Amino acid sequence: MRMKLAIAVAVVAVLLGVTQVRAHHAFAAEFDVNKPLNLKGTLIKWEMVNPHSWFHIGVKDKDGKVHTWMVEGGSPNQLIRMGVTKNTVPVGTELVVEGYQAKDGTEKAVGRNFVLADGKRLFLGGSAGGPTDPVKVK
Amino acid sequence: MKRLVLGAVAAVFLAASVPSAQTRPYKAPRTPDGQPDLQGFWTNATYTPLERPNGVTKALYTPEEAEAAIKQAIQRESAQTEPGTTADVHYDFSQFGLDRSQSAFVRNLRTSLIVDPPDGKIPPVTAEGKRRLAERAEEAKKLGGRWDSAESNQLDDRCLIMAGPGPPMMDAAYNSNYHIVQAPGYVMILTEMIHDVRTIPLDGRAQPDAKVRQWMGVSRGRWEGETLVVETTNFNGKNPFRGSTENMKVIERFTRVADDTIEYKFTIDDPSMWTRTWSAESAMRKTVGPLFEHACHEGNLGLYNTLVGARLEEKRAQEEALKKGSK
Amino acid sequence: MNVRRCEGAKVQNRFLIGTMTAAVACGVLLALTSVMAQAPAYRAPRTPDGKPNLNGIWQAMNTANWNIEPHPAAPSPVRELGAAGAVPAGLGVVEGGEIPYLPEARKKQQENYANRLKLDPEIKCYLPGVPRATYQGFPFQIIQGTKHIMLVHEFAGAVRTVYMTDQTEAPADSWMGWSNGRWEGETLVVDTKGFNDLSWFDRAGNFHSEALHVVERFTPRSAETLNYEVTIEDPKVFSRPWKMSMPLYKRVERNAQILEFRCVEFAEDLLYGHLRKQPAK
Amino acid sequence: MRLRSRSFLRGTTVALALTLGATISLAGQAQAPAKPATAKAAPASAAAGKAYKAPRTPDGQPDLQGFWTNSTYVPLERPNGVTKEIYTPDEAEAAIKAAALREAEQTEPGTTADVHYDFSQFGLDRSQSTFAKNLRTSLIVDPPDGKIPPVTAEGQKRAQERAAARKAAGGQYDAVENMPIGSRCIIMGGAGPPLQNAGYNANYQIVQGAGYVMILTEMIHDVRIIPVDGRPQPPSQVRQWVGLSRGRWEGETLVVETTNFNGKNAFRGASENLKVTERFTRTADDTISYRFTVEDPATWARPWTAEAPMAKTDGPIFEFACHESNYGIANILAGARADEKKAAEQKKGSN
Repeated sequence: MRMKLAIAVAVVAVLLGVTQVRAHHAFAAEFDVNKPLNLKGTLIKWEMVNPHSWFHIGVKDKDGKVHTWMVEGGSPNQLIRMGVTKNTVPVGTELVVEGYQAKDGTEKAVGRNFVLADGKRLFLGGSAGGPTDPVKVK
Repeated sequence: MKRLVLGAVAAVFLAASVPSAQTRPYKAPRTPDGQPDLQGFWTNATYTPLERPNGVTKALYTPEEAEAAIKQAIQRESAQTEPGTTADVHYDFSQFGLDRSQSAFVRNLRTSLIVDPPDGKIPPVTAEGKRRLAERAEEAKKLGGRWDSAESNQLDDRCLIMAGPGPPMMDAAYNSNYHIVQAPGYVMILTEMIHDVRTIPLDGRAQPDAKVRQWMGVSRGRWEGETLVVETTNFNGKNPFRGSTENMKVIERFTRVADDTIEYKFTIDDPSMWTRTWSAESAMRKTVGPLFEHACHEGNLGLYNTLVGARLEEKRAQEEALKKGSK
Repeated sequence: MNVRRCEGAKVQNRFLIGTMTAAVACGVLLALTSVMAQAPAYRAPRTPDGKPNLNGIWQAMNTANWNIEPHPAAPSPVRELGAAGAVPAGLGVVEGGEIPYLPEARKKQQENYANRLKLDPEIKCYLPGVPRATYQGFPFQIIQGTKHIMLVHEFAGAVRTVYMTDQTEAPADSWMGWSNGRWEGETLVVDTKGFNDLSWFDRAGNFHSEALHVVERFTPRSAETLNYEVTIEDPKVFSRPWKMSMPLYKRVERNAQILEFRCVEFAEDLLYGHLRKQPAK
Repeated sequence: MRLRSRSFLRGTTVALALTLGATISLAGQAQAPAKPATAKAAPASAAAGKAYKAPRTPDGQPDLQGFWTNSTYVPLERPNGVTKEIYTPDEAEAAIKAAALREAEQTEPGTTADVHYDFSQFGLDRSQSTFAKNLRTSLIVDPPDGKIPPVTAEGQKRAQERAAARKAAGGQYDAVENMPIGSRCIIMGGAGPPLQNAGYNANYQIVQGAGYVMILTEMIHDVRIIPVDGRPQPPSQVRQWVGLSRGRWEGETLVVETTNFNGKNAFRGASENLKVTERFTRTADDTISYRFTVEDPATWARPWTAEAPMAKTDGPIFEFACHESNYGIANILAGARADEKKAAEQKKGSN
């Protein structure tokens, strides 16, 4: 019961996005609105750390050289309460990240949207599956 | 005044050649927990050298010879220096009661403290020992001149450690005094110079891990009848005793042989330096307290002054060299 | 090697003649049996629900935070701190004296030590990890709740929840790990896994990997002391499990309390000072 | 942005299938779905008058242990234009819905506001977990207008001085010390006292040992250990970010008085002489009534009081090591330095 309702709420939130009112820090001071990017790569490591978690993603450039991008995501704590563990998103998962690059120009970014290779949205929150539900990586 | 009298009157020589402690009739008083009581103030000041002087062939002096040797030593110690010479630049030890003869000192018929080997000399150095000595000299050379930096100066000038605490405990030239206090399971020996304390457990505990190394090593004691036997290892090797290494083992034996005398014997075992073990025999004489706080490092203006002096001299020499060059 | 099984063998060995085989199989571990572990049995006062009462503010008094292995006194790594920052000698808290590192791991420890001013997480005000938090020199408070026992440390406000009932595996790796607890007679046994590989055991660079498994045993030994015994297992770093042990002392001042050591701001200039805006030239 | 529009469409379907209001209101009731939302959300009358008696800890304290949240959509101060103190349940639902919508407003791709990760992907929007419901129009119950009382002249002067000191220290991203203390992982809103909704992870774990109540705030693992043994406050020289707390039981209610603040985490502009009195009363299995009174004559003309219930929620509380992996600080400062360099180069180029 609770799960389903939570999902519904979550989807509404997904649909509408969330403002940065409750951000731990000023994102726009860290990342550059003028450097939007779209990264496609495979997960090397998900640092489930606070205040923000970080996805290390191996991204190939046109010469085939792999660059390790560090992409900022949210605090893992609520996800853990919802049952997510370090095994939920396995190393090697293919991810597409829309986001913005760090202002200092290094290979760091904030992940505005994390999407799986099949186009489904990576949704780590309280999803239990279902046809219309956001995708939960097993 | 009192001390002068003490020094002069205590003319009874330590009968170094008399039979060993075990057979003596004297039995030390006991502490409340039954240990032989070594407590009180003691000195190991002596005019007897560790090694037998060259030319002396006997192990024991006659009392007259001993008296004469002491007199000679006292005279040497208080020989007047020539005003205006480098040697004269010091305060007068006698004005501060610091020459040995002004306080209690140990009299000994022996011509050397070393009793074994029988020649009264430290045994030959091993090949490893020679190599180590050469290495040490090399390191010292790298550090530069004695007054190039605080670290290159002598340990005693730096107030790190002096000759007294050992082990083995040696005459420190002045203030060669010790305060022994006993508690159940422990004997504590406070060395006056730089207030160095040895707290010796008697409860049979093992030596600590070889990684734990100290300037004075780590000591473990036990009573063998009237005698306190103390074995010390775990030296850090930074205060070599007559060239010893960090592998030295010192065995000390304290036996109270009279109300005013503790017989003190020690054996040095350091195969890294010497071809054989060697032993010495001395004594500690009852003396007068108190031991006033010998805070050394805290008031060690001398170290600062010598460094400043050395730097000034260098500057002066440089300036003079420049002057010469410009002429 | 399964430590717990060996502990069982040890107990057997004490009471039954003829279990020597088991004892031999666990030979190395048995050799580590601490003197303290054999202290005469003491029965602690009980909480109202019948558990040994470990509530209180506790503190270690030793030099383990400098180096858990035996060590001589040594100069301060920071020149300006002189004697105040120098290392006091210690007999060590590791049973047997030496941590059984794999050869490569010992090399890494030595590198850690050589670069400790840059690498020691303590200097950066990072959470101290386990068991370092226990003997870091700061007090910590045990709060024995009904389902959870809290270990609240003064340093960096580090805190551990020991799950006594609702036990799960660590959901993710963390500095202080994920602790499940149980009572064995007088002893609180805390089993902790789920560590990251970032904390150290001491200022000497002794370290572990994320495979670290820590079993701590808190046993009352008198009204105001606890025996604290720790078994460390980490096959990526050590050739076998090993133990450390020490007493913990109760802070008995009437007004004793854990105060703030919110050290982040003490480390910020060190961490981020190089990113400070330079005055316009 | 193709992917985002896809999820938009999918979301729309779901949104149509469910009534938003019901969804949100029930989500908050996750722990006790059988109970109507209003049952525990009614304005708390005096705790003593309630029939509910809390279970007891082994040593006889009322048992407050467990995981709790003070996450809420109710604002501290009454919104302008709202004149009543208490909403009807329908009005409360509508207010929550409006707040949840505001919280979930979409940002425009390519705008500064859009530079962030999506909270919902990490379960961090309030409505994804338990939140405490409340019919009140403001958490403040006294003064009756639901607003923080007027600031004294001294308080205004201090506020100006603080602002001037901040300005003198330079820009926010000139140096780490100039950044907000939350960004620096020193302390966040939740720890208080008073305990406040932290925006996300607004969770607490309460554990009681004989003579002590411990409150762990999830954000930055802030712990308050409150002695309830009647000891006096420590000397005034000992000052802390969270002050120093002393507690006592008054019947069913844990009363905690806190002073000795260091003034560096000024609650709504308070001085270091702030005194906070908190009252925790368990009024149901899944609710703790939480009231706090703030006294600081150096800042406000009169004391003021708020009421913000805590709702039972799920554990665990995972380690919120914050400072340790706070890469954002270096990124932000490096970003600011990079911006400066760029600006300097542009200036050179234009010369």
